[in-house]
Amino acid sequence: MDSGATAWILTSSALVLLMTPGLALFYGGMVRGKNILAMLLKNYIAMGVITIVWTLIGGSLAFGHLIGGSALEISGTTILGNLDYFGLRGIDLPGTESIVGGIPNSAFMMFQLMFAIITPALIVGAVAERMKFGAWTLFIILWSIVVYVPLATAVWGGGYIGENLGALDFAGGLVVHINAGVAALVLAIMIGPRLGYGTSAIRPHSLPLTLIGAGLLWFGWFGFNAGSALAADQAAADAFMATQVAAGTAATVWLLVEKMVQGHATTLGFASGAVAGLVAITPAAGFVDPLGALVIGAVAGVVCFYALRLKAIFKFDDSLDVVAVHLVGGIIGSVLLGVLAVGDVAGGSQLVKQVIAVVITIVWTGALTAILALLIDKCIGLRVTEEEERQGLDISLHNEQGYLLTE
Amino acid sequence: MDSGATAWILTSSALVLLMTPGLALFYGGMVRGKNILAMLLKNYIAMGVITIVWTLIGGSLAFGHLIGGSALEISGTTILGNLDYFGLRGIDLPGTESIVGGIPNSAFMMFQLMFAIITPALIVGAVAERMKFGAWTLFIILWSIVVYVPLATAVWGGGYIGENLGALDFAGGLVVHINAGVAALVLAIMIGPRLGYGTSAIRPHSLPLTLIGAGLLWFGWFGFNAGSALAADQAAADAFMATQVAAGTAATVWLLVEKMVQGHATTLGFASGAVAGLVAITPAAGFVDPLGALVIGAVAGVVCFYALRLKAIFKFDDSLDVVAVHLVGGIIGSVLLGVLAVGDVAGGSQLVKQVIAVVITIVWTGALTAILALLIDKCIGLRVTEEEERQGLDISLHNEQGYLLTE
Amino acid sequence: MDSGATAWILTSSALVLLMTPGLALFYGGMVRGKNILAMLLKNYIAMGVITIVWTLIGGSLAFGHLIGGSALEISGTTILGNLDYFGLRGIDLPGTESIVGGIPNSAFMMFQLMFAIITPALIVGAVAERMKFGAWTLFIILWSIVVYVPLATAVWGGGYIGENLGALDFAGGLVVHINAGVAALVLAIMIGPRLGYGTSAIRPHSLPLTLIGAGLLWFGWFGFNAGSALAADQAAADAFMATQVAAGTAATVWLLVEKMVQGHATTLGFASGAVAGLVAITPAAGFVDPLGALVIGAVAGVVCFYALRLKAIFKFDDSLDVVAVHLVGGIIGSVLLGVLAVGDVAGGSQLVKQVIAVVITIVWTGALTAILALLIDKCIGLRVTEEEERQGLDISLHNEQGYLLTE
Amino acid sequence: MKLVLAYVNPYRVDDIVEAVKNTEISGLTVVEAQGFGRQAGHEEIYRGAEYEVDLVQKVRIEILIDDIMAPETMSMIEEVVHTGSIGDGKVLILDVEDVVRIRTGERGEDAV
Amino acid sequence: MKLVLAYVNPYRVDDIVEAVKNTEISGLTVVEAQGFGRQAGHEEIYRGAEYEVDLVQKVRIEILIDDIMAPETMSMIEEVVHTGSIGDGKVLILDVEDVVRIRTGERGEDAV
Amino acid sequence: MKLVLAYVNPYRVDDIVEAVKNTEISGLTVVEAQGFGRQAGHEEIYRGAEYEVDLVQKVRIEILIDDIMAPETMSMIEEVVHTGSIGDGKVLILDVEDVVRIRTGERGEDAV
Ligand SMILES: Nc1ncnc2c1ncn2[C@@H]1O[C@H](COP(=O)(O)OP(=O)(O)O)[C@@H](O)[C@H]1O
Ligand SMILES: Nc1ncnc2c1ncn2[C@@H]1O[C@H](COP(=O)(O)OP(=O)(O)O)[C@@H](O)[C@H]1O
Ligand SMILES: Nc1ncnc2c1ncn2[C@@H]1O[C@H](COP(=O)(O)OP(=O)(O)O)[C@@H](O)[C@H]1O
Repeated sequence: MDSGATAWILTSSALVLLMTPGLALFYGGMVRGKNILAMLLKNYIAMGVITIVWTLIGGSLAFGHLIGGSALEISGTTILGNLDYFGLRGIDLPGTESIVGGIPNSAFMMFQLMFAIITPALIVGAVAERMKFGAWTLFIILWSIVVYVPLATAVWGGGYIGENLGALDFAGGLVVHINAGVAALVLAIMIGPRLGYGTSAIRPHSLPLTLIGAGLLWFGWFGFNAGSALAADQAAADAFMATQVAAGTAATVWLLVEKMVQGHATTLGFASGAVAGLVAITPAAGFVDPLGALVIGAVAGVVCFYALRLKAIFKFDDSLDVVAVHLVGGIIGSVLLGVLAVGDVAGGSQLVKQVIAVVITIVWTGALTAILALLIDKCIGLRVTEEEERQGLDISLHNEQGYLLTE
Repeated sequence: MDSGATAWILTSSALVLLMTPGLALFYGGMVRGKNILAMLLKNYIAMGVITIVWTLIGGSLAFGHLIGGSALEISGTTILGNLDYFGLRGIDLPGTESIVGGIPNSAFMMFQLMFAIITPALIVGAVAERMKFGAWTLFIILWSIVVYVPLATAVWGGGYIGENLGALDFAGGLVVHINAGVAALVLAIMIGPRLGYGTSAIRPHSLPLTLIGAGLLWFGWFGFNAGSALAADQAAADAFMATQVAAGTAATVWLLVEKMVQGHATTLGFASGAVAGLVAITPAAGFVDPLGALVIGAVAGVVCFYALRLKAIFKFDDSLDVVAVHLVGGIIGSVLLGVLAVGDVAGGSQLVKQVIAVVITIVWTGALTAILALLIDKCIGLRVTEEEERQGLDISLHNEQGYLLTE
Repeated sequence: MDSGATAWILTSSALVLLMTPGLALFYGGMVRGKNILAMLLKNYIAMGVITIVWTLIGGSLAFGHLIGGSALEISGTTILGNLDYFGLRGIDLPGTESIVGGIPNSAFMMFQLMFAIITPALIVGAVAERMKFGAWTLFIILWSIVVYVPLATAVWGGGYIGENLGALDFAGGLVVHINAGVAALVLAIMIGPRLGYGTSAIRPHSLPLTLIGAGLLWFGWFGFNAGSALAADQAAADAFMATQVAAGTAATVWLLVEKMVQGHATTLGFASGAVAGLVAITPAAGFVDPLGALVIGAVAGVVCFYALRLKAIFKFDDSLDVVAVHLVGGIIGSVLLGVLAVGDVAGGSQLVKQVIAVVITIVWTGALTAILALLIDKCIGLRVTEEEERQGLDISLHNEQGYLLTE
Repeated sequence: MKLVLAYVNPYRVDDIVEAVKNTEISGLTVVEAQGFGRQAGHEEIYRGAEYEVDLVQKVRIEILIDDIMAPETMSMIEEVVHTGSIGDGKVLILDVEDVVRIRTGERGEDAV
Repeated sequence: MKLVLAYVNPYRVDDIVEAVKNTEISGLTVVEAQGFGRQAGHEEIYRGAEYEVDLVQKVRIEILIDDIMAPETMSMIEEVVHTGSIGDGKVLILDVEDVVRIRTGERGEDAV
Repeated sequence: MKLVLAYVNPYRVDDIVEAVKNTEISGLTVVEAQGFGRQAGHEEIYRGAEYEVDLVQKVRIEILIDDIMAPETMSMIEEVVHTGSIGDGKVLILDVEDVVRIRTGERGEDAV
């Protein structure tokens, strides 16, 4: 047991857990005041139900085969783990294998759980201000089992993408960001635009909340990326450095572009740029040097900014721009790492592998998310009524009010 | 010296410190806007005065005997430590004993200080919106010396409950939550209900604040529970896992019950459930496996929800439900651990020991808190005037206003 | 490689990064609602541009000579590092020297970067509600290269103050707080007071924001100070303890003085006192015992409180009191450590060295900041127009609104 | 029709709504306000800087009512709110020339 | 001159502003408000404690207008806002005795 | 009695309160508002989406005054607030039929 590594992974797990409240605030500030609580709860609920799902079956399904015993394989390719560790019971008993040398399996499982929590939470930006709470909760439970877990196995659990194809994903470009971004795109299209979208001014009700959220996200992201080294060593420190450089660069570049194109540098622009940079560096954090990170950050700052226009062009209401930031940002990082990686992983064919991995992820998630959403829509409906949407989801769904300042 | 363990305890200490601001926001969002600052300050002040009290005498009184020298004993039972380490001076000098192998005594003392800070802060929810600031400050200073310190010695300092009785309290079910919960009950009864309690709608003024607070609490609680392993090892990772599982489960279960009983799942419900789960798992975090944690979380989610009704039944105004969440939650965890503990500590008689420990804590804290509160009430009065209460404590006590948005 | 030390430095780096959002909120709550976003962004932007500056040249200039190769020297005194590590490339390659034994150079560089970020951010309190965004951004870029980096080398990079003079600065009394405080004083004088300063009531628009910020600052400061031990050992634990004791004491003492002098203890007073204590203990955290920290905290609580009056006496509008808190607080700690240090560094002549170091810092920063500010003022102007100032900087500079609560 | 306008302390809102429910008054509208009057302002001190704060948190309550009930509505508010201390506030009556209920299109007294 | 006063649902503001832009009306002022009327209040439950919440979020829109245009302004709002459901709100007309435009010093109808 | 109503820029509140203190006016009430008028709205862009923002932050100030002092109160506000730039705002006078001071029960002019 390496106590330093264990300390760092526990710390990182806590940091990644904090990202979900951070995300909730980041998103929450951007919706109208009448929907703030509904937005917060659709994020927080992931900390509830995904914890249960992961503990009962998700963790074991995704990584059970790394602890001991067999996996579901198709012609030699690992597809899914086993259910031997139902309830995460006995994962560190004598006789089990250590998934990562030096740290307890329970630490690894908790670190991974935090990723499983935030990924569906990321999606909710696309359906802000109009999705039912029950439908959302059901969706993320099913999605995390059907879409997320198999992808995690494929990339990090010795499955096709990571092992057979040999694509790289340091901290979740494929598993987290492209995955969430594609699901967001599908949901946004299927649920349709908000009432008044495109005609009336639907503006952020509290950018200070969004900025608090951005700060917590940035902070937590060090756990996300540097924690993904799964040790407290040179690799962790380098991933930390790449993360900071990409975030700072993307935020700055976004502001510059904004200033040039629109005339004003904005607070929301800084926050958006920072997150775009953090997303883009995620798959690459362990593979690039600081100048590589700077390039990835700069590209993310420009490209994600312009990607905001996609939703106007293709006429879908991805309300809080999950596609432009997470899907596009995730692709940027996953692909550029094929070009910019240094050391062992540098090499001509890596780029091709990365592109293939991105395509697989998009197809996988796109198809399954659509089916899931369709099913849920048929059974219980995805969307609130017009009346509920107008009144605001806080009162109509949760019977609460965000702010009461009379007394 | 184990640098990994030291890193983790320092990190955990910082995390637990953050819980007090987190608690302040959690509570602060639930009061009316005119009392927000008074609520924040009544929490923050604990970070001030308890730090001084603990540094000067509290730390030495509670644990001085573990560093070196003798304790106050009654017929062989350790009652209290010594004052040899006044000002926490010399606690790591050559010749002192190490309280916990591998980490400096100063790290242990700081970790413990953070517990001594948040415990009285928890109480304040019961007297929200009506207690004098000076009386509150005086109360927590005295309470921390008279009630908290001896209990900490009794449970964690080789005293009666931990050593002689053999009851277990991994991270503060007795010392922190039941202790604070009983004090809250006593104070709520003694200070009486708020003006307008039961007749007019006294609603939370900013649930987003409460949710920020809940996020920070959850985050910090990893330090609280996993830090209580006092090392960065398997036990810490397991406690981390139990914490996450119980929190997520309790929050989810609370929402389910709420939905079934009241018709709506609420944001405040999620936050309340999460905290209830965190409270309940606290005494047990190091002793149960994930399924045990899940059971504890589920029980806390249901029972604490129904325990909210106690205050209506018994007609006391425990304004922010410290009793339902901390007293009841703490009892749930402390008792259930007697049933659900795995490994060495499992065994028939443990349940009895746990119940006895709970009863001792309730009697100890109940009696002493009542005396203290009575004394302070006689000397300087516990409660603000009606006029001050109506005007709001922010202006009447602190001469400040929480929000000013005209310009 | 010491994995525990590395874990702690990565954690500390993340904690110090979080201080800048914390500071943004701390400051942001104190301005009027129409300037909240402009205040947040002037803090956050440091996380953008300083990251780029430091990565490209700052880090190498400040500490490149400690990794390998030569420094710029004047008659044997190190003045500045080299540019061999442009882009922080190759700082951990075989053949490089380790700056701090046990941790990667990249971890050290990131830890230092976070200090380089927050230092200019501290300054912005002095020019709140009236400085142009472009001018501010340009200012901090230049200031960090011209003023900050050489001072960091002089104190921590084997330069004059630390090595030749032998002055002590554990975590940034000189480099961070006095440095920022002097720059704040110069800028406040040069940019002139806000419209309506002294005549109309310019009050904090959201003290809850300020208190959230204070909480995050306190939390992050453990990384700042205890991280400055650059290891997870006794020294780190002691610095942690000193930090907590000074913060708690200063906050308490500030409230007491406030109560006696002005009649009310305030929330803003607690937050201000805590920060003053944290500032004052910064240079001394590794050198004093808890009682020494208590004295430093108490002195900071009283003296910084009275130092608020300086701006009225000398008639400059240091809007958020950077001078009273950071300049005065930094001097208190830097000087008192000459008296209160225990162990090796205790000794008569240390006080003299400390005073000389303070004077050098004040002169250095004062002169260069004035020149820089003058240059920028001539080229692009420091201050917004009266019309923009009246309208509020959020709309006039950033074309955004902080709060929109109609719907 | 008349518009009865009251400037009162915020913690009175509940009381007034409660009282209104027991009458035939069809509704009311509340607006947050800040008031300055005989009630002494206070001095707030933020970090040593003293500000004379003249504006006190108040609410402005508006009740649309037919001519006949206007005086008793005024008295009702007076009664509910009266404590005798400075800052109790004021009640005004304005004349309303026309009213329409949007939902039904009813006008005049019918729309009240 | 008249002051046309409307209590309507918050999400109507954009519609009204849009409609006003297509007329000769020179401007309007919006104030956040909370209303109580026929629209049923709802019960909110915070941690098990039930509160009858009578006040619903509304806005109060004020349009200063010359005498002739007052009725059509009233109708315009009625038209834009009408859905037929409870809570649509009310429009009132008050008489205004005098007006001055601060910028120019114009008075009366010229200042509208 | 009259109710003098002014829509002005928020940073004018302090000036008006200050000016009122030097007169015999007994008080005033301030309400936050958003205004639309000749003052050009501006375009805000949030993440690339452009919104025409017509509403500008304003305040609405209300002063209850006896008949005689109404015109000079109007002029006083005009004077204090006037800058000559668009957005300075408007002052209106409404007639008030009756007033009561809740604390004392005084009515009419005595209650002002
Ligand atoms: N002349 C006035 N014009 C408008 N509002 C007023 C006026 N005088 C008082 N008010 C409102 O009434 C409130 C209470 O008035 P105040 O003079 O303080 O107490 P009281 O009415 O009990 O004598 C004030 O805060 C203000 O909102
Ligand atoms: N008598 C009244 N005085 C003042 N405002 C009223 C009155 N009646 C209704 N209102 C306002 O109009 C709003 C809508 O009224 P309500 O009776 O609920 O619906 P409707 O007007 O469609 O019948 C209320 O929320 C309130 O703001
Ligand atoms: N017809 C109107 N009805 C109600 N309020 C108005 C009207 N016209 C202007 N206002 C208010 O007066 C403010 C200033 O008006 P505006 O036309 O922009 O400038 P000015 O009065 O200087 O010409 C507006 O923001 C609005 O609050």
